[in-house]
Amino acid sequence: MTTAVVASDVAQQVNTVMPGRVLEATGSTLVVRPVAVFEVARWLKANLGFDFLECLTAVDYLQHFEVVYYLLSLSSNQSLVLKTRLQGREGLQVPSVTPLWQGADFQEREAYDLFGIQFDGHPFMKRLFLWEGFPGYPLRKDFL
Amino acid sequence: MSQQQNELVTEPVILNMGPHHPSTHGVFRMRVALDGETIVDMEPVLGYLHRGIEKLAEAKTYVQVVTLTDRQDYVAAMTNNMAYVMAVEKLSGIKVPERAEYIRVIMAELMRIASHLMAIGFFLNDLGVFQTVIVYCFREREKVLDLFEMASGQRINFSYMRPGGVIQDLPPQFIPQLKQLLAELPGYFDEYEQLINENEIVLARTKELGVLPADKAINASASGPVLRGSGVAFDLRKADPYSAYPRFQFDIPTGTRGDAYDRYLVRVAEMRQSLRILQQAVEQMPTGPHRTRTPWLIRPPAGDAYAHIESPKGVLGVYLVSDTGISPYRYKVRPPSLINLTTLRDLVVGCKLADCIVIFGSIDVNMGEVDR
Amino acid sequence: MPRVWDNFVYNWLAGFLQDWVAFLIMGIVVMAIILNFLALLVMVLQYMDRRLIARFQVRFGPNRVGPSGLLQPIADTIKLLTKEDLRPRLADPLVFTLAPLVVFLGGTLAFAVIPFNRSGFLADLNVGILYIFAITSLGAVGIFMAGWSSNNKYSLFGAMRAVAQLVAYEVPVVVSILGVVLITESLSLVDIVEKRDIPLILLQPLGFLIYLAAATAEVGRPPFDLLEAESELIAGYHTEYNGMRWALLQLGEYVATFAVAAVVTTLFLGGWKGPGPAVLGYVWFMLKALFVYLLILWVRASLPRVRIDQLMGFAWKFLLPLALLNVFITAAEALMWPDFPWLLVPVNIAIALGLVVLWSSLFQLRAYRKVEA
Amino acid sequence: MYGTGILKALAVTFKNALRPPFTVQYPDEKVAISLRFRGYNFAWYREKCTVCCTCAKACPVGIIYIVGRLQPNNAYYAERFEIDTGRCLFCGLCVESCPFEAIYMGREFEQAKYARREEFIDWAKKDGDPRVPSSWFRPCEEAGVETHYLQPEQRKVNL
Repeated sequence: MTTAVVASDVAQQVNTVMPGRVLEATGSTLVVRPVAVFEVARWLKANLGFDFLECLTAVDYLQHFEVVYYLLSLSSNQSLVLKTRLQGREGLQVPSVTPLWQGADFQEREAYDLFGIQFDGHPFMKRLFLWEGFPGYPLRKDFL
Repeated sequence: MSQQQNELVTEPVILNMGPHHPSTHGVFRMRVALDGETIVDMEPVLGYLHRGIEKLAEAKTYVQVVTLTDRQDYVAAMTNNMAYVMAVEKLSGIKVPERAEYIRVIMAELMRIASHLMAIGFFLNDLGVFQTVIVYCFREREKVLDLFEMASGQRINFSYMRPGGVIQDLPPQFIPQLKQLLAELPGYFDEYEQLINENEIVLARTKELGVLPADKAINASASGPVLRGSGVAFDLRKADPYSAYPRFQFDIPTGTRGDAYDRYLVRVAEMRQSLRILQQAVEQMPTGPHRTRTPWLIRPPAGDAYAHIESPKGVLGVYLVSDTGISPYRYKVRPPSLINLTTLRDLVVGCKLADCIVIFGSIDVNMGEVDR
Repeated sequence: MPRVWDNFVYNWLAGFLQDWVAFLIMGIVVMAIILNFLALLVMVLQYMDRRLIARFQVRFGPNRVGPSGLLQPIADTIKLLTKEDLRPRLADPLVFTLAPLVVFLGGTLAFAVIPFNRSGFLADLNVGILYIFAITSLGAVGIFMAGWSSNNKYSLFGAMRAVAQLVAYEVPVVVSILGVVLITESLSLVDIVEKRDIPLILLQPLGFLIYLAAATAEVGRPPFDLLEAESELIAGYHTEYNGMRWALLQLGEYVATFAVAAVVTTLFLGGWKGPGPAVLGYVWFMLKALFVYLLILWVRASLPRVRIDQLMGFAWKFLLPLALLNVFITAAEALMWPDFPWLLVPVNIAIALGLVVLWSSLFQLRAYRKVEA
Repeated sequence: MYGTGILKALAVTFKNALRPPFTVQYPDEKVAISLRFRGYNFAWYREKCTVCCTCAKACPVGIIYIVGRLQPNNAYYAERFEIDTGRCLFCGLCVESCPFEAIYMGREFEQAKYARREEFIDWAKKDGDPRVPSSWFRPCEEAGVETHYLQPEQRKVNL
């Protein structure tokens, strides 16, 4: 059975190494600052063994966008949800985790394609499903 | 004239394989740069089957979305249904009766057999046994689909599962016919193995081809037979048992080298394990209701839920966000086919043109699921 | 040696015409007979192809047009004849149009020297075998023309593969039948059949296997159908063809395959020989040739395609050395026992089996080796 | 090794060539259809329908058109009950949602028509027509049925 890691414990550990990165820790969900996503993810991968990025997605909450990472550790069979919140609707940027997990490649491109979130450091940030020049980002709530 | 280049300057040929190509399993397009017959670069171009299922789901009620999930991986619709209804149940706290769990497991395992049969058939098709093996595979798949038709009324787009159980109990003739099928199938699997496993040409074409090392497979979030072919015994049915799976005995077949041949072997072995699970499920089948009563318009509490199952092609996840409305606020699928494709470029570069098709076939993607 | 037209018609014509005019008239008549026979034969072959492949695939095959679908090839022909004639705008018009003819010609001309019966042949060249190998290679020129002129990358790949395949497989094909020539001491196909009483497959089992494999590859039948590899190259060299031109290409392919079957029959299976009156020779020949064709078909239904580098390796590293060994062994036998006693049959079969096993343990179709970019 | 694998493969195809074909000659011969088949030609019963339009609301693609009229006895009468089967998913949600069991899935599958508009079925105008109801989500229809599969009538097949 995959056990969900207690996020507050992880938050404490992260805070001792990199203070000020974690915004919130409820249940197994760790919410971090957008700029710190890559650092925290790297730390999680290196120290807690989260080697499997199961799912990466974004949600449009109108006031903010939420990027959700479902991390899984195959060795210790643990899971953790990493979230980050992007304020505003234009010029959204979040560091890419593709250098850490290759599996994020297509998922980040998909999020860029459908939500318009730029992933800094992604090697090939191009729309995945829609063609270049498609007007708007379809999965946003204001796209009709 | 004196400074003529004495070496022949060649430039790579750009070949668009797909979207209309006999062996791109739908509308996949590979933009291949070729140096002679050798591939020097490859870029997958997706989106030819993009129907915006995730956007459509935001305008449908929770029950209506079940009909959309059928259309993601249209070769394995039952598992799509299952992942979705499990996410809804997780989100709204609906309990599922025991019998419904067993029915779901039976359906999911039959679906795995049907999907793997098609994967093997098309894999051999890509290798060049034009249509022979696929017709054999379809013969067996038809029998599985007959069972599905018996229970759910349709052969491809089942819409059989509902939040809280399954739509209708199994018909009385289902179990006897399933038992008969369970007795027949191993013989057919033996036949495939006789046809394929030792065939020198198949071995020469697929062994050591498209080798995906275990660490790379994990890093690329590969799942399903692709990951297990690389030797990682990761199966959500064991790692994170859901539904009635904790009650069944089965093994996780793994490969050793991570090549195309191993992926094929893992698929055949998985079908045999599915038969084992089905056998146990039929024996233990409890009686009782097949569905808890749920309202027609489900209004889950606000929040999000992520449910994942082991679909035939890998880890199929569904991420649902609710805003207490009657339709999902956000419906996201983690499509195993799309994410297994991540490493395709690395596997293909440096191979021959013919191998490119074989590697792609060994990954077994479904374009309906890739593009959604 | 009596020719097929040395009959009363010829004698009657020669009675009041110049000798050469009678010769010419009869030649043209027999040629027309053979050409029409081939065109009809392709219909039969195509029907047989589809029905038998369907049986191997547990299906029915065409069974709607006429009794048991026998008229299906005619319906197909009518459909192909009435199809719109399309040519890609950027294709080379002349070459594009000529290519199907060349392909068809290559297969057809081989039948000039194939003896269907004791006197049932158009010409008995004293270098008949050489003629056949020279003329069947013409088909590859047609295929290359088709692929090159189509202005399509898939076609081009198919054409390139066809040429590479031809160059590689012509060598084992020719070397493998040297054994037959050594035994029969003749290059004429009629002499080869006449010379020995037993089918030469018994004396030349290894040569038979090599010839069958190499000739299958030369005409591009599965598992060596790389020139039109459906799962990779869509349709290879005939991707851009349709209608009657495509039909001609298909015709050429079927005729070439049947030519292989006919040559195998002539060289290794004793040609027209069989019990019964002399007229039955035609029947025996056709039965044997169709049996060989069935073998090729069966392989097509069961085996996957090899890769291009494996194909080349198979020709140069497997077939050619074995063919050379076969020539040496046969030459030694011809020196020691020039009349080839029956005792050599089991010996040769044992030698063939031993060599195949030995060589396949030495040689393996090269598994995958990745090219570092 | 030594070509034995190839011979084995040839043996398998030969064995299969001796088996009877498993395909079906469609227009002459039809496969048996499950009693629960979710198919074409919905069965709708006027006497049960109260024009509540639940089916129209449940339909994911919105292809059910209903026009009702209030009768003097305070019951609704369906003047039109149309289903555009050309766009139908055959998901069966209309059947599932109907509180009065007035609509059933059909058990036919030969749906081809010459024009799009012919795909509209107006059951309100076809009151007397025979209906082939499916037992999908209507388990009462399955009671007492011996076999779950129904054999359609077969014609002689020319093989």
